[in-house]
Amino acid sequence: MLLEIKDIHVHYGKIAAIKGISLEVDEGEIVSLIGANGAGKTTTLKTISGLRPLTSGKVVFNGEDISKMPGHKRVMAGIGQSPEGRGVFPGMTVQENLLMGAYTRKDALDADLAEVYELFPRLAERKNQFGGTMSGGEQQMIAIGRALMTKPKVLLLDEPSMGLAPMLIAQIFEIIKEINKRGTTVLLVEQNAQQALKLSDRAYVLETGRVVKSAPGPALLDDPQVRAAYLGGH
Amino acid sequence: MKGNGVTGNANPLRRVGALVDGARDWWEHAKAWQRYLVYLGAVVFALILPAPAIGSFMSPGADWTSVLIYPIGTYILLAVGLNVVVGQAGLLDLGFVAFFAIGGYSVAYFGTQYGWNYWATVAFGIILAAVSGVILGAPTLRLRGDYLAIVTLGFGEIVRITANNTDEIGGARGITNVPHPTDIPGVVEFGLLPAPYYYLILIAIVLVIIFSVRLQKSRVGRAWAAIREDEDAAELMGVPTFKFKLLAFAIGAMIGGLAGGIYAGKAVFIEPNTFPFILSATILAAVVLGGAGNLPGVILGAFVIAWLPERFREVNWLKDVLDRDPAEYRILLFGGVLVLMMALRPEGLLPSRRRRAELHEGTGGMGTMGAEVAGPDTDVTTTEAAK
Amino acid sequence: MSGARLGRVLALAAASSLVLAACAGGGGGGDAGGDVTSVKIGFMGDLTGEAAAIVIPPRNGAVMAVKEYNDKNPKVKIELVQYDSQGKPDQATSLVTKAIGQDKIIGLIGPAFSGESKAVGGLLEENKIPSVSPSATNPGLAENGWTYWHRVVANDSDQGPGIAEFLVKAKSPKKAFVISDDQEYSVGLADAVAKSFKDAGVTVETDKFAKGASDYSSTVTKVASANPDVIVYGGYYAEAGRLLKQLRDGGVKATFASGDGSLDQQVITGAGAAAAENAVFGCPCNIPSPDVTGTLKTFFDNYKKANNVDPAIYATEGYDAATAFIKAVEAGNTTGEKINEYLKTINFEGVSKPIKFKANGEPENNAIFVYQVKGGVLKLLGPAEEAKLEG
Amino acid sequence: MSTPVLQLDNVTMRFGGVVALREAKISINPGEIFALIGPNGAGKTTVFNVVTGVYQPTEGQVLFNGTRIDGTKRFKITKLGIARTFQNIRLFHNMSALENVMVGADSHHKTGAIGATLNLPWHRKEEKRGRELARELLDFVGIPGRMTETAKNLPYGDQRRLEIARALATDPKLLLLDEPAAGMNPAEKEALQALIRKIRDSGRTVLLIEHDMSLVMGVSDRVAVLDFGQLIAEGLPHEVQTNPRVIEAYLGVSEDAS
Amino acid sequence: MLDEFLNQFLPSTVGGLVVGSIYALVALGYTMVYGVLRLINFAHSEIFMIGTFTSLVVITAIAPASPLTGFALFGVMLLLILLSAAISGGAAMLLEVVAYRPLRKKGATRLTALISAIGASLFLQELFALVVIPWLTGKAGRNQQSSPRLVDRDTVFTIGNAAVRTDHIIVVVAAVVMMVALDRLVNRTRIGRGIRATAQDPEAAVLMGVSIDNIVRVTFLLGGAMAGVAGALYLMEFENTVYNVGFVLGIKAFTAAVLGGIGNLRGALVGGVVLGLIENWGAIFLGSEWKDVIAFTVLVVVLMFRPTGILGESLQKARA
Repeated sequence: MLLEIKDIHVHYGKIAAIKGISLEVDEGEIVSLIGANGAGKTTTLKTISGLRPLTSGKVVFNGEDISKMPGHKRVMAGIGQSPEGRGVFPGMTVQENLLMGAYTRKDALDADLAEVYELFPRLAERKNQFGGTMSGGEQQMIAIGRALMTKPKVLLLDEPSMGLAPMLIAQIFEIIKEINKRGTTVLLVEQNAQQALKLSDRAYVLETGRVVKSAPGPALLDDPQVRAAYLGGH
Repeated sequence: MKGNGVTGNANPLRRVGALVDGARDWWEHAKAWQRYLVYLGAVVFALILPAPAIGSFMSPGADWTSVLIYPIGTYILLAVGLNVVVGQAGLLDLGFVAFFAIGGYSVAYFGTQYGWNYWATVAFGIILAAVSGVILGAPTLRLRGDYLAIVTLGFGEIVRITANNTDEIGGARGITNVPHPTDIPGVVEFGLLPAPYYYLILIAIVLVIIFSVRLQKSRVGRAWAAIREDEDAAELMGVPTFKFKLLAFAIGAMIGGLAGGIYAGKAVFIEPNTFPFILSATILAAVVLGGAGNLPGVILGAFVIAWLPERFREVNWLKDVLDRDPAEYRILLFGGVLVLMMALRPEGLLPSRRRRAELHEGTGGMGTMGAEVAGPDTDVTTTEAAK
Repeated sequence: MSGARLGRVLALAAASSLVLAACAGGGGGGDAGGDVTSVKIGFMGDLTGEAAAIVIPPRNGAVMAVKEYNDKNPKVKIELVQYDSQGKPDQATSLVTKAIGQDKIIGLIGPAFSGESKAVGGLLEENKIPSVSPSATNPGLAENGWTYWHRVVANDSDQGPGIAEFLVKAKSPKKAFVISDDQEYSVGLADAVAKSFKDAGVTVETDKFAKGASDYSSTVTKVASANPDVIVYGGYYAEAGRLLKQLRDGGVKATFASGDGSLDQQVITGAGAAAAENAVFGCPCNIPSPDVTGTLKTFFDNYKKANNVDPAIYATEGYDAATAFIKAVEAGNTTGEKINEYLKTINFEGVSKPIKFKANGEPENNAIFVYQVKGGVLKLLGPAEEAKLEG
Repeated sequence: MSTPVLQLDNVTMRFGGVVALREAKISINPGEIFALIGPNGAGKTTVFNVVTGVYQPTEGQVLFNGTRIDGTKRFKITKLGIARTFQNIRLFHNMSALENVMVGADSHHKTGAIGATLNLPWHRKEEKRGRELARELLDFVGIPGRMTETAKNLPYGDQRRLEIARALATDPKLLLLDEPAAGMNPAEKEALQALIRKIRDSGRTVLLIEHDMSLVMGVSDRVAVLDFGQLIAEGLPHEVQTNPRVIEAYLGVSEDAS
Repeated sequence: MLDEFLNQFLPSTVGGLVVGSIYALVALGYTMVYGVLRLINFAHSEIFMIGTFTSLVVITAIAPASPLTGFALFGVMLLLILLSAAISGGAAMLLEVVAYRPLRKKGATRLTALISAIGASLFLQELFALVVIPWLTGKAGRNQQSSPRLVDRDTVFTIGNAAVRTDHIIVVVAAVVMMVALDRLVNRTRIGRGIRATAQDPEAAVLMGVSIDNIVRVTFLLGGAMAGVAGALYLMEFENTVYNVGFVLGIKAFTAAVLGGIGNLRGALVGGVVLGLIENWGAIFLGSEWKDVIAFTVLVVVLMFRPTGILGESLQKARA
């Protein structure tokens, strides 16, 4: 198991945002977390990448308990994340944003940079433009490209389709598939359940801080309850 | 990385905190007569506080009653006033001393130049302070917290320097022979003895506390609390935030002005250097050290900050150890204690529960410092705007 | 809810406290009746603060005088109690209240500065405790109608004209530039100097800077642009040194003069020996240099022996102020009131000058002494009427 | 037909180069429950922000009961009768539930510092009325007995209700609910649905943003769909649900398309 | 009046540029720390003070018999600047560890941190007055400490009636060089990217593998080093210092930082120079005692019309 989360609880102040979530992500998989706003999807990702402290439970990565490891070291260990709202550095150029992804790396970057530009030709065109002036879709590309530059073993994607036009959404999901094909494990949080489930090997359904269901992606797609709740109910 | 919920142990201050919590629980469930008894006790205590028996321990080096008036009483009065601004409305004010100065100068100037009745000059000083609070606040309260801090700091300095350079109000020479408070025939005579001034300042403190508590429990106090917690949400719930922030500024200023008036009447002589920036910082430190927003805490903080350095002058064994007057070290110690206290008990000695919670979440109305892990507050408007 | 209740109770209590206030008065005079074998005299001033350099010498002088007296094993010994006011009026107020109420002092040497003197003069008066300040020079102090207040130095109204008239005599300037910082003493002295210059028909320009400032370039620019014949700075040595240095660096060559607050070796270290050379200082103080003779010489040697340094500013005045009290006690006076009566009549040859007080507490002798920097040291040129500038 | 309660007249909202709302036209009738749906980032919350005065529209105007309100100060809009809740709950977390609601009720109170200090009769009256109203409203939304509890200690669903109570305390003619069902379990959603109807039945108009389709379909009278800042459909719930454009944009690209 | 103004304008401008350069260097420390932590590092003025005393010790140790010129001068100035920067930078890092890190770890508010900063400021001042200065110089700690002259006050050239001296040129040139170096460091290097990333979005920075603790440490180091350089230049120019030398200058420098747009490195330069110039020009009309009032009034006015300062906040948003 590449990534294992064991019964984690997370609190904001006294409010429990996550009340005992366990999930597993195997090497090479695409795993989705779906659920309504406020179900705890984003918090789960932030907990994995070390942005939120655990109240209890364990995060195991590559066989090592990383529950107490600071966030920046988790990046070095191989957890990359494209955060919710993209988190693009507005005052940095596209290139600088991508280089930030390679912040901890000491090896040669050129090949990886070229690969990102190949995945996102749009970014190559706008190398020297400031991140803050890019459109939503372009920012999403920066965020994903930047996360790839950390050379992650597992890539955490938080709502990559948010605010994007349908055309772009399809494109982003294609790219996620491609990234996965090239050997990166993906843990995906999505509102757009339909698309996400189609893509995923497995998925977990979250509700008010708990896992209520887990199954292979296509299976959930046909689950009447899931359809009712997240897919428009018909 | 230590989580919010994960608490360290072996911190003696925490045990004190538990004790305080116990007292607070008792207080919340206390019967009316029990509370009355406590109020009565507090008042009786305050009345007999100047007794020489207490003074010989509290202040062996200087006259206890005088010390009770200045710095202790004056600091408490100022701290209660600043608490309205910082603790209740959550606005950072680094120039509070300006209002203290305005109150003091108005008593001194109108008393000596025009021979106004003392009480009239105090009242006028309070009004003047409130007006300057509004004048300062109106253009600046729209600024963000830190800008407000530096602008208020600048205002404090402007007032002091202007007083220093304006001959009409004595310039650097200050104003001498400020009249004492007018006697109240048959009741009290204000001369050079400190006792009447102590009771005067005590009455002022009591009145200001009543004022402050009543505000806190009213619509006004609720509005301030709402502004402190989430200014945008407050505005959207119909709170005219700007008006209420201005009100907090004006009320804080009035209390500062009152303190200045009383001070000038006792001191007989005031000069611009009586009102340095460091006094603003000290009062702010008192408010925060005591526990911003919680009156007993603020009073305790002001008392400690005013009294400790005085007391420290007279620690004889320290004199022997250091071979120097320990008084010299008191500011050094004061600074060190501030750093230490903030590290060990950032919420202050006696924080209000609400305030402590805010601080623990790192959302105390003024945002957090970029901690390793950012706080849970996300600004909706800005993230929305980015979409 | 409970707020309202709290209000009512506290209001009641507050009202009753007024009544108590009437009874709770207290504190008392320093009457020491019966057979007295020892009395306490206070010394008050800034002993540890920023201007301590001006207060330590008179303190040492006073300590010396008292020690010399006690060593003679008199009938009534004197204990000198020191109060460190840090020069702050507030501090002085509470210290004086304590000195009178608890320590029962019968006289006070000090307070050293004018601000604190203003703040405590009334208290001393009320409690009939005589005071003699060795160094407070604000003219206004004598105008409060206090009868228990005295000083042994000339005030700034004497000092200012003293300096101005001396400069007019020595340099016959056409234009003078008078500078002050924003402190009380400084402004007072500068105003007095400027007024005397104007009275003598000299054109005067002025500037003022904030005490905490370190960059005086705008003042230097103004001075350079005015091109005066003499420059007078009223203020303390720290600022005087910096100012003098920047003036000279800015190419201003006019004669630089200042008053008692700047009369300290540190003005030379501050400005640099070259810049400070020939600077002139007027002071109502008499600072003995190693080449003095007579009683001053004795004082110089004893002071140096006791303190390991040469006597500095107001050391002799501190000694004389103490001596005034000593003489009063020697004459059998042990209460504040009696001592004050005695001080009214006192007349003796002090170390600094003849000591005799006017009715308002001012010294009869208001001599100003002139000093000049020569070869990197301060040299006494003599009383202003006799002194001759060198170079 | 009477004047619409709320009317968005060709409202465009731009942030720098990004268009969050493009020539939106919405008209809501009195007593309606009107739902606004669309993917995240489609501009729904922007609509709320424009209506409540947080943003001033780049173009177009907002009418409330026929009067123009864009450009009016936020607290004045509240006084006029528009109140809202927030997508990510924005209660005054460290105040008690009762106090939270009283802040809302205070928007129609007048006591200032003087009245409060002197404890004048009208102040006492207002406080009493505010407290009673708050109690009633907590009861109304279904969380009585939680009055003294600190807001943030309430369970998630109760916090949502508290937010609604707080908004109701300002006595709004139009209530805006921003994803009220987020984070609720099915039972809570059920109760919420009832509550929204109850609010409408008390004579108020409700504008709702919601992702939960079962809730939207179950409760709303009319539905509008936003996509990419543009209004792509409007009508009765079942009409919207079967609109192919809506299915494509929001409910997912139809099965056969992939 | 106009006559006077014209007569004093150019000399005042020179003076304003010199003191403005020093404000600007000190302002950099405030602005950097603010950019990353949103904290007013009140004790930064004491870091500057430490720089002046480091330089004092060095100059006194070298004790030039007469002012230096040529390579000797260049070498000694360089040594002075490097040593002061090192000591001040180190002190700033230590300050962060002692006074701010514990608070950061607890997620305390900035108000709490501000009080801690004020405490640290008082503590450092008094520590120097009571212990360090007497130990360093053997003189009473509260007195002015004067340094020997390092640079002659030779006029290099004149513009109108304003003499531009060697020391003026050294101050301005050194300040500009340091600022350009810092600007490059922040905009062109990896660690600089880390600083900017943390300022713009700390959470995203962590996700890039940036250690916030590390960045904060470096930020304090750099800001402190700049204050150290300012201290060295100050001592060379004014040739004396005192334990509380940083107080007024620190407030001015912070004002300069806000004026230029806090968080913006180039804003610090602009703010410092603008403040120095306006103060000196205003003093021509009103007298030097109104300098501080002029400075603060300008600040209030600028903030009223341009709430983010002249250049706007910028470590966060658009580029420096």
